[in-house]
Amino acid sequence: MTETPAAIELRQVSKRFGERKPGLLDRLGLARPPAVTRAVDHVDLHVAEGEVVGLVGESGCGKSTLGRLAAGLLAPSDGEVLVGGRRMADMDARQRHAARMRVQMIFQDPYASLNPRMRVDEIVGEAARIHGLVDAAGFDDYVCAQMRRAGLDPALRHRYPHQFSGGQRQRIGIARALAVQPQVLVCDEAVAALDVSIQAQILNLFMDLRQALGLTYLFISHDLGVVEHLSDRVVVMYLGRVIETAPVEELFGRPNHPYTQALLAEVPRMGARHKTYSAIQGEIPSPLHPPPGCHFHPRCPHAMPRCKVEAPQLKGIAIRHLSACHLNDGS
Amino acid sequence: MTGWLLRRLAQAAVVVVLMTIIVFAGLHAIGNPVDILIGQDVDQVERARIIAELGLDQPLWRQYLAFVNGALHGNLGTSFVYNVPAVTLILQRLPATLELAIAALLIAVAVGVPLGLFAGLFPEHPLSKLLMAGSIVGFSLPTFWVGLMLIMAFSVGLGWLPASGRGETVQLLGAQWSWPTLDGLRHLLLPAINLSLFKTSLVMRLTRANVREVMPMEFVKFARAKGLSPMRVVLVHVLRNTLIPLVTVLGLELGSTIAFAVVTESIFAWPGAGKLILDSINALDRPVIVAYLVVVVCLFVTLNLIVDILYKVLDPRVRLEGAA
Amino acid sequence: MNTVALKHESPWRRNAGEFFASKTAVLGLGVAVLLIAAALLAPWITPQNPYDLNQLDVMDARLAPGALNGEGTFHYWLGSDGQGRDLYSGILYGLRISLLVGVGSALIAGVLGTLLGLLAAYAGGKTDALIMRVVDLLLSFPSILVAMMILAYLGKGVGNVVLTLVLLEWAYYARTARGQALVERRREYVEAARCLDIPGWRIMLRHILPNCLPPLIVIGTLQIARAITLEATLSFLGLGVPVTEPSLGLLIANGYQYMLSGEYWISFYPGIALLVTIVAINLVGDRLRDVLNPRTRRQ
Amino acid sequence: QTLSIGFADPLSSLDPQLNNHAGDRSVDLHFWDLLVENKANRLQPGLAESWKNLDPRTWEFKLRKDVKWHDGKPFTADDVIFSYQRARNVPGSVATFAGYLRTVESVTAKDPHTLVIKTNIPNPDLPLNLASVHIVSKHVGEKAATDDYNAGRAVIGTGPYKFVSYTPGDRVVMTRNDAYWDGKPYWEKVNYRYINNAAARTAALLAGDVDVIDKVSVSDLARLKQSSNITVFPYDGLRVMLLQPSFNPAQSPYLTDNAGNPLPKNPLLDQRVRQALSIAINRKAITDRILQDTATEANQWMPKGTYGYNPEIKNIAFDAAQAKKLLADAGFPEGFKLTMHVPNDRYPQGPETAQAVAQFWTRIGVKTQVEVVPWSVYSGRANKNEYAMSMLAWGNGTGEASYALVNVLATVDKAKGLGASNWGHYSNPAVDKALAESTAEFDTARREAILRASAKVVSDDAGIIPLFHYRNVWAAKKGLKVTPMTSDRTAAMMVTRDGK
Amino acid sequence: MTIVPTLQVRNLQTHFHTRAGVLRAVDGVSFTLARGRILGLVGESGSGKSVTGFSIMGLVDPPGRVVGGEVLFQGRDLTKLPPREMRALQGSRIAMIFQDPMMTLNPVLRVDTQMIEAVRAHERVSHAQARERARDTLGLMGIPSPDERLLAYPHQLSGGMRQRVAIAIAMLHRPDLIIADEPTTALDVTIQAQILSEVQKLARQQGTALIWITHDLSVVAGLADEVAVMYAGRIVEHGPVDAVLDAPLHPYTTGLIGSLPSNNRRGQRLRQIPGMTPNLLDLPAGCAFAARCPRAGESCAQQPGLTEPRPQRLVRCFYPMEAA
Ligand SMILES: Nc1ncnc2c1ncn2[C@@H]1O[C@H](COP(=O)(O)OP(=O)(O)OP(=O)(O)O)[C@@H](O)[C@H]1O
Ligand SMILES: Nc1ncnc2c1ncn2[C@@H]1O[C@H](COP(=O)(O)OP(=O)(O)OP(=O)(O)O)[C@@H](O)[C@H]1O
Ligand SMILES: [Mg+2]
Ligand SMILES: [Mg+2]
Repeated sequence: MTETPAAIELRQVSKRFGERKPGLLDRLGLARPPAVTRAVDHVDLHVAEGEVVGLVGESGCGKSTLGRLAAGLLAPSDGEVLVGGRRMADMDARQRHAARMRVQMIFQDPYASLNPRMRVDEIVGEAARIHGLVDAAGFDDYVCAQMRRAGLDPALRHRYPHQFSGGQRQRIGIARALAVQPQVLVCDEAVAALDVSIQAQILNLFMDLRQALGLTYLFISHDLGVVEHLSDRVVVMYLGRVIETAPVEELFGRPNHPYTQALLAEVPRMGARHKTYSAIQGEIPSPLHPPPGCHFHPRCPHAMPRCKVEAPQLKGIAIRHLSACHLNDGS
Repeated sequence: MTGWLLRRLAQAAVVVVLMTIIVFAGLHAIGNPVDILIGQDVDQVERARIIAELGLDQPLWRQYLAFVNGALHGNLGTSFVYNVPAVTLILQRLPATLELAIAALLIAVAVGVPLGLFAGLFPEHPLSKLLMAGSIVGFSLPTFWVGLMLIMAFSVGLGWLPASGRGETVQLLGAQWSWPTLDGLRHLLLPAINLSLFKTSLVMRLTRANVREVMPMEFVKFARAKGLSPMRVVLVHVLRNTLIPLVTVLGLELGSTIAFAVVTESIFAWPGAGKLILDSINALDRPVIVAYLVVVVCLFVTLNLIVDILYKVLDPRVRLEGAA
Repeated sequence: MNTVALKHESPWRRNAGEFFASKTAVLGLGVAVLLIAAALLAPWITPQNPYDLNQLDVMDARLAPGALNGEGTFHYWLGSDGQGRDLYSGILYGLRISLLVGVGSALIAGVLGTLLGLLAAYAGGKTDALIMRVVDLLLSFPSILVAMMILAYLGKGVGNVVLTLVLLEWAYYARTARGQALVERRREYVEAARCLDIPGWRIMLRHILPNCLPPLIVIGTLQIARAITLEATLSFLGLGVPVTEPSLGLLIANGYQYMLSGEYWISFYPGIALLVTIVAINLVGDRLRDVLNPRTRRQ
Repeated sequence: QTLSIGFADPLSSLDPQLNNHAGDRSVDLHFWDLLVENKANRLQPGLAESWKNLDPRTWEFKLRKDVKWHDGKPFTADDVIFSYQRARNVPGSVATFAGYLRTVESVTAKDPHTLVIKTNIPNPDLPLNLASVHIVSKHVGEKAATDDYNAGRAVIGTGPYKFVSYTPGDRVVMTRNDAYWDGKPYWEKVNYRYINNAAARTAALLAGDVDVIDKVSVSDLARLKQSSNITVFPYDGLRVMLLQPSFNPAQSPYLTDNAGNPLPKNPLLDQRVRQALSIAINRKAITDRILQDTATEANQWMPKGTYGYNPEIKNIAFDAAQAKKLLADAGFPEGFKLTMHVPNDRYPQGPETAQAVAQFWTRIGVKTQVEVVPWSVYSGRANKNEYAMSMLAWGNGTGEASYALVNVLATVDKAKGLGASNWGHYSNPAVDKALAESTAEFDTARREAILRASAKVVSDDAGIIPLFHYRNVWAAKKGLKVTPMTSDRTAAMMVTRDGK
Repeated sequence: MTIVPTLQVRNLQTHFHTRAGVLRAVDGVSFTLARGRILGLVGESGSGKSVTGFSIMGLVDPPGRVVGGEVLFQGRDLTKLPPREMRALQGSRIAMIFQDPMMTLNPVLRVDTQMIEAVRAHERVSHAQARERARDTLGLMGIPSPDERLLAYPHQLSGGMRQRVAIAIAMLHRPDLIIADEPTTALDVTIQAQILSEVQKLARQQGTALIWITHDLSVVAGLADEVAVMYAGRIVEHGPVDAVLDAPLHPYTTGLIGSLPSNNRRGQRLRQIPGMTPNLLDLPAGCAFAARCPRAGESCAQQPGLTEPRPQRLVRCFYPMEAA
């Protein structure tokens, strides 16, 4: 199904939280079995070079976890992560370092993601400096260049983060990531904390950088409007599983999975005035105790008996359009 | 819960074992109890007999093993000085220290919390500033100094309260307690105040800091937005959240108060365990020291358990599993 | 310090600005500086070296404030103690020792405790459990016993008192540092640093440590005060510094026995000096806490 | 008619034969009697009406016939026999009384009220020795262990007071024994309270918590004297404050030249140096300024008027110039450095005294450092002769000179139990010889002459440096009178109402 | 006869007296809101939306203070009301919902405690009755098994659930005015829809007036009847929602609408407002938006007044956009 080489690829990756090695107490049956969260459950993800992939889904469905797995910040419980076509697990220390540099992350909270006690030039240049991308003499120029590229005035490089506005801080975060010359940016809710006018500026910056540097993006957001605007392809997650993926027009034009449909229906739009909102039915299940079968069945208007027992597989339903729903089998 | 409890107990056991080893080695370094204990004019034969009787002729590791063996059979040794089982001795004295420590803590809470609350709610009020400055005094005056001042003022000067000792006691749950009698309370008051001084300052400052931390929280504003009376906002919403860190600190403080009431006990001639341990250290009465520390550690463990459970009661967010 | 940096408002400068906005804190700082200066200059501004037995005379013991000394060369403005030591001189010299003991032990304990606390937070697992159990162990030990053991191993002296205090105190720092580091470790900026493949030790020291400092500084000022009073208590129990070179605490402890007899000045003036010192340090510490605590400050 | 006493010395047990500790013995005085009593430094009849030597190794004691135990049973010689057996062998005893019975070979009863004691060597001091061992009852004691005494069950004595209660670490309460053989005791009820801290004792007296306190702190004396409702009772005591120079020939870190390097030879081995140190001390200044008249200057180890005191020994004159000269003669014109050790928690005003001494020595060029250590550390180290100069407050409990001779001045001989407190390891053949002679001498006058001579020898040799004799100070509410009884013990029997 | 509008705000001014100077967070805000109407209050971060809400509620904390203007609630001026009477209105007639559902409920109190106290703060009813009321209101919010939820602690509920509890508390007394301060920003679209449906029902069925504070114009589009745009403490444009969104008059409103991704072509650069949010401590003398405004001219050095170029349309600009 893939033609272009993958910048990052996840194969049957799972991440479980709260697992622990069974200790003496467990063996004696004294300890309570650990509560395991299956944050990411057998996910395949392929991000081609130069592609922008949007990742959507409701809160707690495992988007951030997936992003961290892709950025190498978390090790998968199962499955494998490939960067530049090679498995992380097979790499030696140097290659792994290079791979980690290739994939950088932009964080949601522009306040928490900058160390309040470091100056901007240190924040931006530290990694480049200690990884030998630049020497002491060239440091200042290098930092200035990175800042300029992220749309910041280099004259401010000796300031501390608290002296900047939210939008500027987000730019510092971007400059920091760019300073190690990555090829892939994982943006986890990178604009969620910003208000509309600033959000527009940052989104524009992302698009400019994509053009200038040929960057690849994994763009995580729950704002469908933003994802629609930016992405080439969209992946929809529900409770740790990918339930649908398709090129952006295809997905927004012809959503296949009932969950995707519900999601799109609720997106507030400028055009929809004096709407009458309706309550959703069913409860949002907890990732600690996901329902059996298709995770969405308690909320699904089309649920069938089969949905309660058998988890549907992702299946191609159109060109580059995959969906995991039993309804597709029937037709 | 069971697992957590077992883990805690196992850890405590390790701590106890470690501590006994350290105490054995440490006391060995300080001096030979023989030199202090055995009368100066005791002849060589007698001396050897006594040393052998106390088991001090054995190499240290053997003495330790003998102790461990005894401990496993529930016997922590017999005091060199008093010739009484060390545990008996400690349990005789501990109630006095316990009631002193608890009284001190109660005073600290009864005085410190309201004052701290006031200082936290009205940080700019002159009285608050005075309280804060005053609390530093509570921190910085040495206990022994304050103790004597209290005696001078309230016993010698005004003659209101007795200067020393424990008053009338009542037998309760197999121990002597002085709080059920008026005379007992009168004797308890001064030393308890003395011991509580530091703690009162601590509680006051802690309460103030916590109140100042909780006050700007959104939920306090929300409580006010519900139209609740300021009284209820403070007493239910603010105080409840303030208490949680306080409980942790106080739990630890009670432990250290029990362990370190030495100075107060010595000034007020309070027949507690602190005085006993000080005397025992001076006499290198190892069985008492070791037994005392074992008891104190057990007390600490119990207290920590209680604190954790209280914590859980006060703060539903804490899960015991996570606390281990 | 970089000059360019100073032109912009660094956190340091901003904190300094906010610090100086409080009159009490400035007063505290002023008094603290004055006391430190007086202590440092003691040999030049006192009539007597109270540590030189040659200059003391028992015949002058327990003279009331204002009395003339035996040779008629100077007045005991604050009286003399049981050895004929001029209390004014004794206080300034004693302050030196007390500050040395207090600040010295707080500093050493601070560095040691912080590093061990960070190590515990960073390494986690067994190392963490080990360090924290040692902390528990230490906190449950009666200080006197610890002091006596050290005394037995190493003999007496200022150095050993400092060592004792360090041993008694580092646990507080370790506990705080670990707690704070565990909180900080979850912050996004740490994740960002990890993403940039910055080595763990560097994240700990360069990124996390500076953000753990505010509570540690507060503990530090408290611990300085604690160390000074603890030293006084150790002196009271006869475990402090050498008697011929008394600290403030020892002066108080020695004078304590004269409290009932009316020769109040022997422990009263050193007591006041101790009180003023600790209050000054605490005023500074209090303000530092307020200034450094991001929660009591908006934007 | 209740009397409350605040006493200073810790109490280890109510078992009168467990430990020979000061506190224990004070309490024991109330419940138990002795065969022979040593009151006001004279031997007086106790449970024994009279005694005599049948031969140098055989003694006969006539016992009182009118004595009853607290439970009403009569007192007989069997009780004494049992007591002396038990005293030698109390389980868990550390400061045992066995030493007093060391020379006793056998104890037999000729009849219920005649006791015969045989000794293994001639021992003129036997009655004195027996004045320290309390007599317990056989019928109770046979079945009793230390625990039973602590619980009060076995406290069935012949003494003036009966047991009521005992709270360890706090107090002993007793009530009058109306049937006491030596007359009805004065106080109906006695509350005997342990208040270890000197200031606390004073405060307790001032606050009216107690009626009498012992071991009044020097510094509180002035205040108590001023107080209108308190009377102070200072009495000359038997305790002497000594400095013991070390005679250890090895190098010591505590004896260095002025640059701080250890001296090759111990300067204290030189009599002139010791002499210099002794005369450099202004003893009057110390008793005046430090002890505030709670002590008298000492020139030998026995106080004036006691058995063995040598009136020919002149007061040691304070003479710094002469001291300097002696030092120069000994080869130390510039002096040297010395570290003196003192226990902090043992001797009243010990550290203060040491500092004052250090001042005097520093003035003659012996730069002296005082190190104060707790008794637990001090006793072991001093005992091993590790210190260059140690301080000892020796209580001449027996009231005569040979006690110190045996323990403080005789050449150290562990096997024979000699020199147990001779921390400096002083050794003088003349002293040892005198001791040996005196031990076998039954004639008191000749014996005293020997003791006096040895005092002179030690004094000339400056083998120890005596400083002062402590006074024992009690304080009581106005209207009460305290008369000392035995040594510095404190007991309710010592307290009467004024004018009675 | 005239119907008294639920809320009339006239020239409201709320200032913060900070160390760096006086911060005019709300500077002359006026608007009127009739029964059952929903007003969307939009503007960028820091423009004073929340402070406006708090000023109406009487919940501005020091160093902030309402320094001028009036807030007429059903004809009564709230700014002049004594605290006691104000408390009687808070939570019963006027209620507020806060932004962050995680922070608005007291973490250590159970849901029932927090709801029942809100009921009993305003009505003399028994505990049981109050509980019943709480349960019914939770049910109204679409919360399944409300009896169980009442016994839960906030941390046991999901974000959406908590926000619904907070809203239920606001609605307990069927208030006449609800101020909702970005209550759905932190929530998913599906849950947001749920909450929007609840408030909408309330406005339609109970006649409750609603102020919906947000910076998301698309939410306002679907929900509100009218919209007010704030910039730097002032309302710069006010009018019916259709009119304002379709034909904005103020250049700032235009920019705001233009920067929404849905109003741009996919994959193209977004239209953005140049420059940065102004510093409220250091505002220019004239129009605060002038520095970022493509249409700014000379007059903008002066403070523009609020004009009504068209019926029901208010705008604060010298050069308003022409309606197409
Ligand atoms: N370190 C962790 N330990 C335990 N559970 C975790 C951890 N990190 C995440 N989880 C759990 O894993 C699940 C997925 O979390 P994740 O943060 O990936 O969700 P998300 O889709 O990014 O949500 P949001 O939109 O709220 O950011 C959640 O239930 C979360 O509670
Ligand atoms: N307690 C305070 N002390 C000082 N300034 C304050 C305080 N509270 C608010 N402000 C200031 O008032 C101004 C308006 O704040 P407000 O919270 O109303 O903004 P907002 O429009 O609600 O923004 P957001 O969308 O970020 O919530 C801001 O500039 C803010 O800095
Ligand atoms: Mg996330
Ligand atoms: Mg807001």
